[in-house]
Amino acid sequence: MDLTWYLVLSALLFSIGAGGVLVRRSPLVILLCLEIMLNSANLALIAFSRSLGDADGQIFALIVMVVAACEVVVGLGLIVAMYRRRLPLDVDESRGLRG
Amino acid sequence: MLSTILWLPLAVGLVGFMLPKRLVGAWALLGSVGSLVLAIALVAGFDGASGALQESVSDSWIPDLGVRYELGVDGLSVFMVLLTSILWTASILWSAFAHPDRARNYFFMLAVGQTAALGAFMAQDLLLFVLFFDLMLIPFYFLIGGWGTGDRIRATIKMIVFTLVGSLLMLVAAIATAVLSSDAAGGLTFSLEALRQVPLEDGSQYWIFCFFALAFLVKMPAFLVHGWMPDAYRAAPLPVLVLLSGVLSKVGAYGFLRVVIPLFPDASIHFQELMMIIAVASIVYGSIMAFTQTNVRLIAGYSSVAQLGFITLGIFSLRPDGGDGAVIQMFNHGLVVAAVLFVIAILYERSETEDIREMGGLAQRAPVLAILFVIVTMATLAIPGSANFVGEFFILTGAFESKVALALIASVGIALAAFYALRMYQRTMHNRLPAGMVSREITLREGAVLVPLVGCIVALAFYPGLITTRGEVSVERSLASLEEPETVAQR
Amino acid sequence: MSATTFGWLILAFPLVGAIVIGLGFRVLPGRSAGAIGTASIGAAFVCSVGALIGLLDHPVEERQLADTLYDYAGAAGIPFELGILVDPLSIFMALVVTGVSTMIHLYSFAYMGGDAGYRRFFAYLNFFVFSMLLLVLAGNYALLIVGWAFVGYASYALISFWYRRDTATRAGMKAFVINVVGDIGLVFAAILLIQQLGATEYLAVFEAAPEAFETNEWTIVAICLLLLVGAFAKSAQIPFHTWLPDAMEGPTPVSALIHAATMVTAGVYLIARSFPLFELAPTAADIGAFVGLATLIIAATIALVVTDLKRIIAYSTMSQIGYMVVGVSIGAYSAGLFHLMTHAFFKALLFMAAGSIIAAMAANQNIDRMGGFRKALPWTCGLLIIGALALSGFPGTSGFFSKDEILAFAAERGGMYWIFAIGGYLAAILTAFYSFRIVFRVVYGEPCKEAKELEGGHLAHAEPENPATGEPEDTDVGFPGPDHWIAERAFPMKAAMTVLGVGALFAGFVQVPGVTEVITHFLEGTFEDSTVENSVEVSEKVAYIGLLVGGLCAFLGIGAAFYLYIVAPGSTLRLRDRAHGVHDFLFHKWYFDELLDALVYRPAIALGRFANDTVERVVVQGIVRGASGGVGGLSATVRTAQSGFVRFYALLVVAGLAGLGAYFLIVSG
Amino acid sequence: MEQVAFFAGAIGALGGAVAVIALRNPFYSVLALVVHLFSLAGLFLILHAEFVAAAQVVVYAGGVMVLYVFVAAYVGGFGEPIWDAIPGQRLLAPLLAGALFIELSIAVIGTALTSLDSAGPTIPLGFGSPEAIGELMLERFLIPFEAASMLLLIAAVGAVVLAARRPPLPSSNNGQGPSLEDEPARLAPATASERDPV
Repeated sequence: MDLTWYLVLSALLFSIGAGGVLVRRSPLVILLCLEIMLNSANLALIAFSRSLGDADGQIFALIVMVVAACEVVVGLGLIVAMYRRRLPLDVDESRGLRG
Repeated sequence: MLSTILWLPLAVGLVGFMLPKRLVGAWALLGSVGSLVLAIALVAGFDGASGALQESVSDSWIPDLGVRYELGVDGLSVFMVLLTSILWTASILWSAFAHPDRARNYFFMLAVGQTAALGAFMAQDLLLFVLFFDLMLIPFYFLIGGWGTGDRIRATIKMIVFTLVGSLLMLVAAIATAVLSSDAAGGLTFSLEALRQVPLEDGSQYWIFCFFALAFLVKMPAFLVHGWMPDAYRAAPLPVLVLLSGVLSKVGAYGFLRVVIPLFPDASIHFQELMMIIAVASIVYGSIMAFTQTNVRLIAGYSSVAQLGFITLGIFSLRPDGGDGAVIQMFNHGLVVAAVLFVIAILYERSETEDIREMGGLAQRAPVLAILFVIVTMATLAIPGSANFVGEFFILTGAFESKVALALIASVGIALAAFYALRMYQRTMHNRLPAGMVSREITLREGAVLVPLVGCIVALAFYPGLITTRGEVSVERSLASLEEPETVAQR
Repeated sequence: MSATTFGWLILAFPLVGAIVIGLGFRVLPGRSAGAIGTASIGAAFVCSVGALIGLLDHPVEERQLADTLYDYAGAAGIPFELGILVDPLSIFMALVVTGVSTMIHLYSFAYMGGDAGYRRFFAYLNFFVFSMLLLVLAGNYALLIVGWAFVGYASYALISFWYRRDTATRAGMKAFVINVVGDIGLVFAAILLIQQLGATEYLAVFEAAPEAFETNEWTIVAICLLLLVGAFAKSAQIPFHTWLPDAMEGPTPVSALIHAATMVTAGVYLIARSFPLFELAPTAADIGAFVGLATLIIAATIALVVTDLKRIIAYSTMSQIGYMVVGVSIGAYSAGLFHLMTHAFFKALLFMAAGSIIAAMAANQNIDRMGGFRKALPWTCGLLIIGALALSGFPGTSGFFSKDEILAFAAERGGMYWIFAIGGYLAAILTAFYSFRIVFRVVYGEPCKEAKELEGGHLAHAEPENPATGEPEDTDVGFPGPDHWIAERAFPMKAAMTVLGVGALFAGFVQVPGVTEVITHFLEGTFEDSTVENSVEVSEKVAYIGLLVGGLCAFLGIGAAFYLYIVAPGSTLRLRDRAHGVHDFLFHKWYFDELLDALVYRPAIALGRFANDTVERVVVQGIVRGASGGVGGLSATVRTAQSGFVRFYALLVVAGLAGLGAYFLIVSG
Repeated sequence: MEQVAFFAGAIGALGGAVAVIALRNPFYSVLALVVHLFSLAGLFLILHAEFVAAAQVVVYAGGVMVLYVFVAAYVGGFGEPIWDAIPGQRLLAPLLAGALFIELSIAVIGTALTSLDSAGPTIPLGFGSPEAIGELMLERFLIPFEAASMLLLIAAVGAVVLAARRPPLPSSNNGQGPSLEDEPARLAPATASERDPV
């Protein structure tokens, strides 16, 4: 298979994830969309690793997974905390950064 | 050596975060005494006959932008480093006794401020200078806003707005200088030494000069851009005010000598009259204001405006005598204003007021305080025989030789200084003791701060040549580029 | 030891005395501070004599010895050395200063005995003497300015000695500020000298000046006028004189020392010291002489009507310094300095006697309330009369010879300078009149209450109050002490006054026309190059006519006073009523205070108010508002982008990313 | 064969991704993501990244997704309103996402990558096997590996701290600049002038 296919797929997945982040309002789904973006990057990394014949890219992907896991853990923790405090689970409602 | 002096305070401040609150003050004091010792060693090892940079440090920092970590001291800066160390030690000593709340943060902020001020005096790279110059602002923002009195938030906002506008303009000007001269210099460089070899076109010099001058004049502060000063002086905690008035204001004046005149000689000549007029206006206006104020802090503040006016006048006489006078006067004024402000703090503890109309008679039971205060007062009004007089004498000589009329007007400031300084002394220490006020002798901890400062003032009065002879060569070196423009024009 | 070593020692003793007393003010017991102070000044006097002897070893033309301790601050083309010049003039001044000071210290040792600030007093007094000696011994103009300012500070500190009295502190401030104006004059003179000659050292300046300047060139005239500003401020000459009468708020020994014998004569010293410059600028010298003449007449007229005992003597001091200024300005240097010396003796004596009388009056200074002290205070009154005789120029006394020498010189120089001789003799009549006004009002007449009490052996005691305003006071530190001392009951006072009395009577005989010329001869070492003094040779004929006229003036004045106060008492009141316009004018001191108030103080205050209310509030805060408004407006614009929607921020990030990507694609493609 | 596998995986991954953002119930979105992840794992296998594929399945689909499922079940559904609070967001978001995709595709297809061997080099035996990866991780990338484990630990602690049951804090500390240390007593409510000084 041509490397280009993988990369285009990766780009498509990344765009879908980004579009999801922009459109959805539930923090949980936003986290899911971030996962999609991270995974698309992983796909690109592994495709490059294959095409260069160098396993370093796979290590990169693994580290990305670790970071993604951390992000998920913290993100979910936040969601739970928000829920506990009866804050609405809607990112548009949290506007503390408003200038 | 320089790097140690520069980063020691910051390191001490960081370590302070790990100590119990009780010990932070003592630890910070220890650190500041350490840097003071190093600074004294620096001055002692300083070769007075050489105008060149000494103890230079030069390392690559951001090679792509041509920014280098270049430090060095010469006759202009070595005493400023000493002054910074002395005043920070005094201020920390005073604060350590006062046990401020949130002590770790407080002393950390002081430490950051010290590193920034030292950095500004040592930096030999334009961008590094700008960086340290702006870094100074941050701790003082927190110190005044967090530990100040009265309407402190307003005061900090005013100060920040003013100085930030100046700083940003200066940043723009600094980058413009490097970019515009990159062709001639063969690549982007911010090194002051390299930049002065390739003066800019007149047109660019003029606007860049204006940006730098504005930043420095705001910092000093000079007449018309001193609007932040009254509020900040009223709100700042006194140990912080000592630093603000004693050291930070000097960075502006120092910047003129270090950056503006060597780098923009044509513009300096072009705007000489304007700057001297601003200086004289600061002198006269500051003196008149000091003479009508009744709040002791504001008297000190406006007298600083006048004194910094003298320093600017000396610098922009563009002559070695005026410049040398400015160098010694920067040191003197730092010492003296610090002592005045500490005296104000002592007075406040006895009278609970800062209005001279409500004070009086404190000398009755406090002769030692009165003696110290009178020495400080006499130094403030630059009585002949004090080092301040030597500074003013040199400055007036320089001003007299370049613009006679302005020197004569400036002398009004001396007469008014005699009046307002003495008035402050007299209204607080003499006359009858108002009801409800206690005349109490200076305590040991107050004395521990004030006596060494007064000692420095007196010692310097015996030998001001210490500074004038060392400043002379460096000032001449700084002014040397004024004569170069003609050769550039020929090229 | 060489003369210059003695010169340094002269400076060292008073300084050490001041420091020892100043640092030891808590531990020095009893009157030891007074003893230390007096001893250190005495030692300085001994050193002055030593320097004199050392100097006399040198031949006349080599009697100018300069010595430098170290380079004080010289840099960037400005010379500033700690150097002294020992020459006949400085040693003459040092002798007068230390000699009179020793006597006054001795007097104060007892007189200030009851004051809670006894040690502080002697610390200040010693510091003053040090400063004065620094002034006279300084070897260059820069150091002269230092001494000049230090005496100004010492004067301030001593005028404000009773610092809880607001009249005293205000007077101190006035004196200090006016003197700072004088300092500025000197500073600019020094700056001009540096600019023109590159030197401040006396010998170098005087050597270079004749070559550098044409006669009456504007620069040299400017330098001399600036020097005169300094001299006038210090010597209380018009229009800088208003501080001196107010300075009488200080303790009486201070008035005797600073405001009569030493500091106020510094201006005279300065003009004499700078004589080579003034001879190059005759215009400036003439201006100086005319100001001196004006002062000597105006001050004498004011002294006719003032009722405060010390202020009368103060105005008399101004007037006498006017004589000296006239003398040194017209070229009669040694005559002027001779008068300086005799004046130091008799004026210090007058103040000391006045102090004793004021003590007897329990601190009241109004001569209207005094009278008939001759029995109660025989010794004091005797010495007061001696002082008054010398001041009047009574034949045979010291003032007789010294004053007439100046006036004879003026007459001999002729031309325009006749004015000074005529004016001087006229003022001499006034001088004799007001001197004996004091004598007849205080010594003779009906004994007042206090005098009677004292005759009965009891020194008057009054509730302490401010003599100027009548406010009640206590006797703690910062106010006068509870006890007063009169010469009759305090040996040190008596001794000091007696010594000065002898001086006032007989010091004139060192320089009698045609007989002796001790002063002139000694000062030749300094003034040998003078073109003016050496060109005028006062003939014996003129000198003796002058003495005759002077004696007549004295008799005339004393006679008039005798008639008005003794023969026809009360006639002065009628005179006052008949010419009340003149009296008011004189009583308000020619309205000089009001004039300065209207010309300087009020405009300054008004300017300050304008600066505070208008400039500060409108312009400066306007800039503040403009700057903060600008930043605020800018931030308001930027703030609308900060909607708080995190997704919107994310949108911006993606948009930025897309934009950046597009940019790179376009650039690379 | 390989192409079939690729397209199957690609369709699965794309379908999963689209479903994640299209489905209204978060719970279903989570399940859709699981599909997406499994498909990606398949693609990884095709690319000879056996270990990564396994980790993807075990860590992601097995561990992380379980967390998601629990949380989704715990907090329940959330009716997202159809209208968008931010004007233009609905319109701009797909546009920008599309633009991003097009740009990336142009970059991938049109430029430098053509120089690469499109099928990839021959790779050694055991490429991407746990052994090879383990060797790399414990030798060449030891420090990143340790750093990553540190990060995980911190994240775990952070999550516990965040989600732990605690008495509610005072609701606001809205940006009083200079108060740095956490001393709630000093944090007096900001006045209007302090918050809005210019």
